[in-house]
Amino acid sequence: MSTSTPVRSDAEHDAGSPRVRRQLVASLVQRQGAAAVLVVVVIIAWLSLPSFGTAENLRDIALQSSFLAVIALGMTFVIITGGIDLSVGSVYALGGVVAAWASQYGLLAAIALPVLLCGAIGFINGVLVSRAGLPPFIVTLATLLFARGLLLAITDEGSTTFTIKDQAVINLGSSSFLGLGIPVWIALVLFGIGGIILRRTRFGEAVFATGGAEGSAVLMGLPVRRVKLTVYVMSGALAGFAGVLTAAYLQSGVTVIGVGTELDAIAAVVIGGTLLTGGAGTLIGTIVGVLLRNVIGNIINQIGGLDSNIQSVISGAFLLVVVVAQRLLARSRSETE
Amino acid sequence: MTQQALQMHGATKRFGGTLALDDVTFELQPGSVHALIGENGAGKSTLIKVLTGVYQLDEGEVRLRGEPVAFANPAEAQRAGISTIYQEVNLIPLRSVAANIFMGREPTRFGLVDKRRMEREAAEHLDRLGIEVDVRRPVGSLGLGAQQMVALARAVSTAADVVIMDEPTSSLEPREVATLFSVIERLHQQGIAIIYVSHRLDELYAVCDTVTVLRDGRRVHTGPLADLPRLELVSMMLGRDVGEVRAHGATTFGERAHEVDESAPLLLEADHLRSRGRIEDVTVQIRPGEIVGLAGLLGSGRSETARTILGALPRDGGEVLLAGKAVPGGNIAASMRAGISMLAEDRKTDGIIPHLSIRDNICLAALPTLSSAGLVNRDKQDAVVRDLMERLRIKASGPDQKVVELSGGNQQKVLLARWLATHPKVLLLDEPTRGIDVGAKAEVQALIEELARDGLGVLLISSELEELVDGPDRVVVLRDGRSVLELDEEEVTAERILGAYAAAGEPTFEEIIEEAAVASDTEEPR
Amino acid sequence: ENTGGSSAAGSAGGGPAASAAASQSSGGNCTIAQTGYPKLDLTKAKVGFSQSEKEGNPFRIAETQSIKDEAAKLGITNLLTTNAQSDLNKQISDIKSMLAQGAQALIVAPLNSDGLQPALDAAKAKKVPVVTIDRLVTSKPCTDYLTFIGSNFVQQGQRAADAMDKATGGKGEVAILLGSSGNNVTTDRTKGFKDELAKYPGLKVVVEQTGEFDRAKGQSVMEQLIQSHPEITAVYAENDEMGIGAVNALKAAGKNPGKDVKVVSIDGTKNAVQLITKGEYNAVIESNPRFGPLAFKALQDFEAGQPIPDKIVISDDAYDSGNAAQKVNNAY
Amino acid sequence: MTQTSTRSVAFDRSRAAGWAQEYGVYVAVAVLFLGNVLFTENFLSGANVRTQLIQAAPVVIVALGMALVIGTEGVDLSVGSVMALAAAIIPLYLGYGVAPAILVALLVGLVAGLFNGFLVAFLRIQPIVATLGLLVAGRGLALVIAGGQLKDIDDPNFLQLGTGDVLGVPIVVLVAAVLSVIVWFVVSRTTFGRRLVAIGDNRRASTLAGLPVRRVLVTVYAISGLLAAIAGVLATARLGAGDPGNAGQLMELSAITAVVVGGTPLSGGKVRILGTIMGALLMQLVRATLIKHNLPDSTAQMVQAAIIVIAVYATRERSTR
Ligand SMILES: Nc1ncnc2c1ncn2[C@@H]1O[C@H](COP(=O)(O)OP(=O)(O)OP(=O)(O)O)[C@@H](O)[C@H]1O
Ligand SMILES: Nc1ncnc2c1ncn2[C@@H]1O[C@H](COP(=O)(O)OP(=O)(O)OP(=O)(O)O)[C@@H](O)[C@H]1O
Ligand SMILES: [Mg+2]
Ligand SMILES: [Mg+2]
Repeated sequence: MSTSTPVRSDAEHDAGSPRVRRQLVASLVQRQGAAAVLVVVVIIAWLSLPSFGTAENLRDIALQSSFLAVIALGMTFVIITGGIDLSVGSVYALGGVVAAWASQYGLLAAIALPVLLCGAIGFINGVLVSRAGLPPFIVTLATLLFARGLLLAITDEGSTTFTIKDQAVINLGSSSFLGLGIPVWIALVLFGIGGIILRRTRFGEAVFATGGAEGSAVLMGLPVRRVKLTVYVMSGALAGFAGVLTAAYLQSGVTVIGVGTELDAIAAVVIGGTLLTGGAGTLIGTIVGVLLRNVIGNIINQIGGLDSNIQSVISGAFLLVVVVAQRLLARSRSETE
Repeated sequence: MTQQALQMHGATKRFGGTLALDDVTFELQPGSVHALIGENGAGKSTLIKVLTGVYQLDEGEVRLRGEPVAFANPAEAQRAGISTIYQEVNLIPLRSVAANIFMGREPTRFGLVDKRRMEREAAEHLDRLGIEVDVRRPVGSLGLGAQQMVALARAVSTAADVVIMDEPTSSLEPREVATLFSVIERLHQQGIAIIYVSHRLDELYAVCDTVTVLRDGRRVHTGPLADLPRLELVSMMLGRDVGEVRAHGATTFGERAHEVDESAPLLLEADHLRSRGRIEDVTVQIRPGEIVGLAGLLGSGRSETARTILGALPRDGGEVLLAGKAVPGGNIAASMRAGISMLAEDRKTDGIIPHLSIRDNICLAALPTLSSAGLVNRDKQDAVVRDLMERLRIKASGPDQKVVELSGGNQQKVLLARWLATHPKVLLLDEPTRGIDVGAKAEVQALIEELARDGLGVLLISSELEELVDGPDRVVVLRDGRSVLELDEEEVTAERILGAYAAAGEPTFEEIIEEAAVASDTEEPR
Repeated sequence: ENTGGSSAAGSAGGGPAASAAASQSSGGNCTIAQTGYPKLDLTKAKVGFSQSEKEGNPFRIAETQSIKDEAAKLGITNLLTTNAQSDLNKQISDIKSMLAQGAQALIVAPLNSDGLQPALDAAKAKKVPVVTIDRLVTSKPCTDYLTFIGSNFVQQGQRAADAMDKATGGKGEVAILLGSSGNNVTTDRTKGFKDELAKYPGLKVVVEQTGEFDRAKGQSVMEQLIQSHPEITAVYAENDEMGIGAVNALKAAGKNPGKDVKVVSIDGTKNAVQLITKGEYNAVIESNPRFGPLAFKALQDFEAGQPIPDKIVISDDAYDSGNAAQKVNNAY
Repeated sequence: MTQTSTRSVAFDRSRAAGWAQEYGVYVAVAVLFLGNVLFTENFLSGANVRTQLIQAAPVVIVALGMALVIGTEGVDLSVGSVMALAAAIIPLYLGYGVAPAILVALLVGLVAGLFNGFLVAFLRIQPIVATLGLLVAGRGLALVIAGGQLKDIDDPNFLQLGTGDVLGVPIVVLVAAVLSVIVWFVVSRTTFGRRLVAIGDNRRASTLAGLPVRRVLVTVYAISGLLAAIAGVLATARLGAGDPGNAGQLMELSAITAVVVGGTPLSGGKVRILGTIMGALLMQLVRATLIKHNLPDSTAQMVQAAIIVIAVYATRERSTR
């Protein structure tokens, strides 16, 4: 039948046509816009700040980025489904505290317990979002409060700090392999797995579909509810695991971390080109987003001597500049509609 | 007695106060192609959604191959062997064509999605349907018609015993319709039962063997289709007797009731329009009181022409004059102020404001005239809304009902009402009768006639050949984003239009149909 | 937050030398020889200062200013400053990045008593002495850090309880406006206050609610408590800001703060001390932010080979109706 | 006839659910209020009711603007920072008189809102990120303006705003009430209100219907900025000090909670003003109850979380199944 069907002039629709090529270029820039900004920033910093390019400094940026990256990994999945998870900051802190407490029972407990607990909080988010149909923003705002409250309850209103004595746990946070900290390696592995899940599995396709057009995804017979539930569990568990890594690094379960971390994670994900409305996004972009944030913080420090208030003005302004730049780069004509 | 493929007994479904299905019994024989027809809002889509687990029945039961089933969601229905094309195109716009076709059942290797195989097979499926697109393209970048073909490819590429199609042809061209028919024929030969919903009666007679008629949520008739006269079918649908239907002329545009003054100055001149990557060179002219048809194959750029005239797409070349005055490009508000309105093709994404009331939807574009000093004038609004709802016979519980709760056809009428409320000088209608029932269609067509008589200029885009042949005073044919031919009233025939499509040596409609039939005969069941 | 308060900008850090004196030094003797750190000339060295929170309240402003002033006084031109903006991870990278920039001595105002270990380890690896100020960290003195200079927060709470006893005449129903939850300053000031209050049987804590070290929050919490606990006759606020908020609330409710309801708080900001002079406040226990002179002296002594104690407790003043008028200019 | 009985049960349940969605917040407010009347000392006293209204007022004002923004399927995270900007500016300009100081503060709020609106409407940056920029930068800017300091205010005329009454109604409450009526009127009676929800529901279709989408969006964010600045001025007057470091801290979350608990969906296309006010009152009552009963912070936070979820659950939009 295919041979007998008349073939229309389809020059317009070839991959090589100017229109399609433009779309491809646009999507490439959209995806890599943040990366381009990152490269420019790094080059400028390298050239103008003597201590920026030192191996030590770069290693430290990588290490610092790894914690936020693990949180942002889960957040990326959630945002691609069209959701959002504001609870990660509190959950992250909770994970750290629980890990520090559990470290008295060894490495396994220090990892498993917080990941399970935080996964359970993610499960609550997921059930409320996917089953009860509540808006993710408000559900996870509530669990943000809840996790913080739980943390305070565990630590006797924040007056107890658990310190980590177990050397295996401490090593998880503070030793290195091939010059890079263990948390960096762990984050890389997690992103690798995440990338395969997102781009190479049916689940990944369903994640995109859920965020792209939920109603259609349901009619296509995709397990939309399960997908949503899963991403919130993932996000909670990963935030908790980031807490584990941080506690191992800090050698104690610090109660004051994670305030506002959800916004950092969201900003990183969005700067990385993931659409907050769902349906599109990349993990590489998220890594770039996280790196941008930490590189800029590092540069502000290297410049030195800036008033702390001016520092926040600069970082807010920078956030906008990056987003605007990316937006302008990616602006293709079709979007003028 | 043979086992029924699908059965429904005493099905009742309520939406708040609306009784969408009322004690409906429906039986689908294996291997049958079963037409489901009814007015807009009769309950066809609801019946389908109930069958496939989108909605749950309030009362009654569904049996699949004799076994009672209660699907909690579409996924379960799919797993049980029911494959469905829903009325509104339900694809994931940002994902690729290939991903959409295989969504949820992607071919895997070692547990991972085998993208290469998926793309290859997707291309094969589409090829079989005569569609050539880059399967890596996001599906949202395709026109609605092409999207419908993708949805078709998706539906028929699953192994199913029952295939349900809810108005699959509403945006398709004769050629694609023919392809669809060949697909149906093939499925039929494989013993697959099909439920087919359409407002195009010709199609029903061409492919269906049985018909069920719904009216106001109730089943009024089931029986063989071939020996049922058209008029009787329509009268059952509308609940009017045959004589009345005949008097109304239930199908097409009325006789040419209006005269176009050939000497009158042009109302709309769109000269050498270009919108990069979409249309290359389109010229369309409309006189006051004239209906100009825009014909072309899927993707030939008709919608894009209308959008460029309205200013929804950037204009990169050419000019638009309204009554001699230039209209700036790329500025919808300015075009509308000048008197150009457009009914968009995709009512779901480009038309309705789903959660607003019918009243607000109708008044939306005409707000400035229905308000004073920025304050909404409720009385003026009510007058306009009441009038239009009556004129277009919009079936709803009242002007305060949310538009999302209306049936597809009634949504379409609400949109028409919106544009009529703006009192435009030129109305661009992109598939105005898409998905509306025969009764309403006649009304809409009559309305278009009436508007033209009052001096309105109409640009009519339609994928129904009949509509293009009967309605317009002139037809402009597009090919690959260029206007290639203009046919005057006397010249407009289906053959001429198809001939123009086929200028590059493409076969005519009859040839296509024939060819499709041959192809499906020879095609081996997979 | 550590503390808050408000004062005219000019006075920050300008307290009299006396109020920056060490009241006591305790613990062992740490010498440069013992640590094996290289000797350096402080005036020519690169010194880094890591502040924990935004300079958005009088305490932090005075603290940072005091470090900068003292550095200037000593002729240290190479002072690096960073601000962690209340983010612990940022404080760690701040410190590491100052080390990367070649800082040879560090003064750190820790955000939290736990969690700075990675930064301290990095400094140790580079043989850079670290003086911690205002908040004690749980690491080892002389090994992980050189010494700690700061107030004793528990003791501040105790002194507040004593002042409360004096102000109320030993009888009253006390409301506590707690600092931010999870903060060790809050924990210590609460513990000190409650333990000491046990000595005064006439004083009873009836409610404790957090005001998050914030004036507006202190005010709104107090407004609620006035209605539901009309029996309250005394307020202990864990910083001046919340105390001032409580005064606002009391006044708006038609009560006489300082008389009907006694108010005691900790910090020593000018605003609170001025309220004492107006009779609307009863006592303020100072938390001294002027660490500059002591911190640099400790570093200098260390470089000079002298033994350094584990802990140098800065002297905290106290203000009440008896001395507020003449001492108000000492407040920051 | 089991069938008819199940049907009527199902019917009743869906009616009850619809009712809960419509009136859930009101019921919650009433229940909490009555509970407090019974179990909390002095709750029904005039002074206490006054306290609750005064404390809720700034949240109500900010939430009004937030409701409009959310109606367009946006969100404004910068409101707290805009309040801080207002708080920083007031003491700076009080020297020129009360009116000029307030005017400048409101102007700054308006400009901040216009800026957000520009990013969202013209550059089409996603609202949450566009306003996140100002959330971070705005407070920093406020602190820079104020030299990092809380500044005491002793201008009695200005302080009158925070403590004064008109006919026994606190000015703060009066302002909130008047603004509520105005915003309600705008939403329900003006073309602007219609357009706003249409844009929130289906932006593409609204564009094709020739609506001035950008103008509406910019206006909505400008209103939000302006209202946040008004709240900032009132909060400053009430505190008797401009406190850029703390003013409006986490206000964005309180306001969003009030709006959503009040039944306005975050997906846009609908604005419920009365519900929003009730949402703010509900959260105020929750907070008051927790404080008055001296619950520790940990419990208080968990209880608040539970109440938010329950309230939103009751008022949620049900899908037709
Ligand atoms: N989700 C819903 N909520 C409320 N009412 C609904 C809903 N869906 C359908 N209805 C109502 O149910 C009735 C049947 O609608 P349905 O969509 O089944 O009609 P249809 O026969 O498919 O019409 P069309 O030919 O226009 O597609 C209509 O009156 C419609 O308003
Ligand atoms: N059959 C097809 N094969 C490949 N691409 C197509 C096909 N149909 C549509 N497209 C793509 O979709 C775009 C829009 O097509 P659309 O169908 O809207 O055009 P149209 O001429 O308005 O036709 P219609 O309104 O009948 O759908 C085209 O520019 C083209 O790129
Ligand atoms: Mg239908
Ligand atoms: Mg089209």
